[in-house]
Amino acid sequence: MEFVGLEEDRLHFSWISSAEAVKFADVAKQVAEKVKVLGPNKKFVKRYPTKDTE
Amino acid sequence: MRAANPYKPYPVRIDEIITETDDKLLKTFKFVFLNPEDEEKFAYKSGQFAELSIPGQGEIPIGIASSPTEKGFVKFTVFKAGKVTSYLHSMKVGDVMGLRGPLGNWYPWEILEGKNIFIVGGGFAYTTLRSSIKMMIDPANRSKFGTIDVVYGARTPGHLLYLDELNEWGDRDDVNMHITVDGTDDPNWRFHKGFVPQIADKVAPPASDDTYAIVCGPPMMIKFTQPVLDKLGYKHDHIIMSLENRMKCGIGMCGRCNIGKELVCKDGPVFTLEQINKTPREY
Amino acid sequence: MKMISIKKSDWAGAMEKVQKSYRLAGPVKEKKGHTFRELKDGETPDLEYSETRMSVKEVVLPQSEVMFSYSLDENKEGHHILEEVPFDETPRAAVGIRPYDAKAVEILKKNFMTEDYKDPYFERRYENLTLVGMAENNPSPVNFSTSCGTGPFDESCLDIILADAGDSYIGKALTEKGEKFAAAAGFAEGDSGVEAKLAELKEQAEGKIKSKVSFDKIEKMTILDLYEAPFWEEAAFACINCGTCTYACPTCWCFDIQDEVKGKDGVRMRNWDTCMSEVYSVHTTGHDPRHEAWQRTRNRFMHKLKYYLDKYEDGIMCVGCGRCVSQCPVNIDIRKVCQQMNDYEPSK
Amino acid sequence: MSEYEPKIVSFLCNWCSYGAADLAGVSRFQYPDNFRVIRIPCTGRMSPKFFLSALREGADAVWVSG
Amino acid sequence: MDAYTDKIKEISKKILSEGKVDVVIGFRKGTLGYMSEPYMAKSEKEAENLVFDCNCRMNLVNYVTNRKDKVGIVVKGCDSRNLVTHIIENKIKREQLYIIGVPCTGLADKKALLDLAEGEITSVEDDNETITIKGDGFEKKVAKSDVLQSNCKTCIKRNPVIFDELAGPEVAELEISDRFADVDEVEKMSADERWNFFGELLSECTRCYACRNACPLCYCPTCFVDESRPQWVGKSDNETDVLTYHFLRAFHDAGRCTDCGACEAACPMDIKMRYFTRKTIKDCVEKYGSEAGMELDKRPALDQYKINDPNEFIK
Repeated sequence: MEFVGLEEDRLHFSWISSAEAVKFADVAKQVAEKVKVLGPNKKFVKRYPTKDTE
Repeated sequence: MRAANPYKPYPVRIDEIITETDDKLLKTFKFVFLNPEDEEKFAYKSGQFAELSIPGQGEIPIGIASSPTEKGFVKFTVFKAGKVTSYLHSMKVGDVMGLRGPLGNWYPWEILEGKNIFIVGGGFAYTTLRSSIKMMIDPANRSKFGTIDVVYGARTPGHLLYLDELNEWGDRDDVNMHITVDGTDDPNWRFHKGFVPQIADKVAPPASDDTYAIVCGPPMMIKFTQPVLDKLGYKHDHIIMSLENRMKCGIGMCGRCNIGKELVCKDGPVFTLEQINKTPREY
Repeated sequence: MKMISIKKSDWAGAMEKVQKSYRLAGPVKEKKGHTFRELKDGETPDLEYSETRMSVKEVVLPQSEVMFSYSLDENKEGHHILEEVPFDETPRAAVGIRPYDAKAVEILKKNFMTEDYKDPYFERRYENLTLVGMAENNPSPVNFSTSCGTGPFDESCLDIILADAGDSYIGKALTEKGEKFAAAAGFAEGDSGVEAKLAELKEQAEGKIKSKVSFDKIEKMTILDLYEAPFWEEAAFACINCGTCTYACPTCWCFDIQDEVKGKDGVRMRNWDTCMSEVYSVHTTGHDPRHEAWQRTRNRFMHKLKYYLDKYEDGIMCVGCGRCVSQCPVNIDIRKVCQQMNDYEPSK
Repeated sequence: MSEYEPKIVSFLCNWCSYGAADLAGVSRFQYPDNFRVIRIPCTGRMSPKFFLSALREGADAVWVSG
Repeated sequence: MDAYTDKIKEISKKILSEGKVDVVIGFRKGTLGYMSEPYMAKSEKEAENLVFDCNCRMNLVNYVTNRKDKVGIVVKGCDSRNLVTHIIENKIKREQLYIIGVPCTGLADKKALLDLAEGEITSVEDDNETITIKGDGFEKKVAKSDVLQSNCKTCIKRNPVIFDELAGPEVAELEISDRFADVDEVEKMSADERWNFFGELLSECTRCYACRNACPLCYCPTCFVDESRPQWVGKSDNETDVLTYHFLRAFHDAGRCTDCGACEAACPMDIKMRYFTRKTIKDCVEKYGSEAGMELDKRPALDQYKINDPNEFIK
């Protein structure tokens, strides 16, 4: 995804066990912070047509 | 002034939903037009179909099950199968959607008037046949036709459509109803048991220039009914069939429903066997 | 009929002038050759091209077009009721199309404007459109338009025909629409020599076309004879069932209707479809009358070369532009298939 | 204009992160409220189709957690 | 190349007459000088039509998927690797196949040939070193290396990896110094530059799906673009939908693609969609040390888990 030009921080992966509530809250904070820095996503958001396309 | 947009559906409201079969896969929807004047524009004949149009889902061509003699509503019986029909099955009374039509040709009533009619139907392809019977037995029309014989079959009693009406018609003496099921363990079953072609063989009215057969059902049923009718001496131009193919536009433009040069949506769905014999078997 | 002559150096100016009252579509040079598309303001149709990959079809039948819009929000007035989308009524002109592509528009018209129904989307585009043709002096080797009832200088379906005569374009305004466009563009009046020069160029160009098809015998065979002919599986073996030929074809008109929804707002659109696709004719039950790949290919050729011929009794549904021949990834050649069909002798 | 609050679609494994999220909630841990959680039966069910769909419909980011 | 053609004919006739196979899938001469058409020979007589040259751009493995009969098939190095993948993925059985391997010196780029031509091309001859383009009133000779398809320039396996018989002596493999130069180039760009680069790259895509249908890996019974419940991708020419299609196709082919180039050769708009698949190849090579379809007993890279697989992207 990065390769096609989506910012790296728009996609996150993590491993959290069901016992790791603290880690979950931590990672959630980090993810939210990073995405906030990026600003709203404009790439890959589909623009739906509204009138005859041209 | 441009003619009305043939892609634009009339807005309708679902007025009643009846679950027809035990497996709940078939429901009959009764629609009422939001604008009463649209009902007049939607003047149809038995055998035609319409596109049920659900905004956000798409459209699906379905045979009209109500009869032109029934006023104030139109009815469709829909099998739950694909994207649109599944969504339709989840809709409720009062919901608004669209209805586009009437589309296609109809059973050739111009020719059929004054003739004996033999109707052979199976499974849930029975809807336009229901429309036809209802239309023919209307007091205003019954005298226009000769004998009316009907063979209608389904897999089990639970798969028969319009049970109440079937019983009602069975009690009339101006229609010969022959209802059959492929099999049942119901000891009280009072009608035939056996496949449609076998029953048709037993009860068919004799072939003549004045007798027409209307056949509508699953491909297998049609395949085995045809030799029976052949044996009985029905001519191919006296056997009328209704086909279905994948459709989108319903008005002969989008291309896909062709069988040879005929477009099932516009040149059909009703064809005589004679016509069908001249086209590739692409249905 | 008015003769036209315009210096090549004046072309861009004339187009700029005409854009004040027309929306233009035309050939544009891009990285990988010429394409045919709607022009932006100030863009000039480039007539110095040999072929465009896509055809004028895009102008009368866009690849995707919104038909209706609607709201699924039950709190809004008129929810779940489809409304037509507004259409820009500005006159349009397709400038620099090949004469045989104009014939394709007439073929499309047969499908979209029938006695029973008029497709309003096609109709309004068609009526709004002026077809300004650019004759082809050097037809490509795969061009066989002359045997399809048209040709590189065919005037029959155009409003204006232009031709390259060295340092100027010469031509004729053929219809009222054409004269209007010529006036709006300020084309200079051509002298009496134009007619003769056009005839001369026409003869030269048509002489260069070596490739041809014949369908005289196809006409006489029955649909079933051809349908059941033994060569289809072999002829279609290579076909990978992509949609290249159908999209490039200026006469292929099949389309699909789809709903798209975002949140509570939706549109119903129509998109080009292709008979090569597996989902084109498959029933909901899963039954597909044209299940095998080669059956779909057969349907395409039968439609173009036989069904259409029988239905409208006006030649084949092909204008001989050769796009499908040169773009097919596996080299299935309509000329060869047509020949095979025409040569076929049903054994009876 | 108010401060930008991203919409983050999170695909959480039923057995791991979804449990963790549940536990975090029960334990009253604070974490940002930008997440729209979709529970999947296993991260193995995750498909590229899912996160592309999320982005197409306007999500600002996607978080997959097993 | 004539030698290959003769040998292929000879082998095909032999295996057809001995009943080793029911059909032979190869190429025949096309109607255009620069094209060859995939062809199925069912008899010795039909085998006479078989040819092999630098215009055989399609990957014939595409035509054997799910076949039930015994098939002879002509494969180049890259195609043979797809055949391996097919066998691993149970799309065809090794026992059904009689593989006629072609040690390949590369294919000629269709666009390059057309650019060189001065009119109609009537024939393209290839002696493995030089290509001779003949046409209406012209004849041109060019070094084969100058008109190679781009995937052939970075080919890592010109000789088939599996075969029953070869159509000629093995050729030397290429030495490539900078195999992923094109991908590296893109990786150097910023996110926005990349985004624009790919937007531009796909701007002319008409979604004809020639790339998908030319690809032997794309054998899903129903492609995700055709699914309606749920509908993953819109069907219009919307740019997001076009991008989605190309990205997901690349994901599906990741770890399986052998860079045979059929997709690009098939594209009527000359779109270089191999950027996507080549990125997946590069990642599989660099991260998992795996090339698709090199050995019959090795599953594709993304089809297996190793304890030492890199996972630094997971927190």
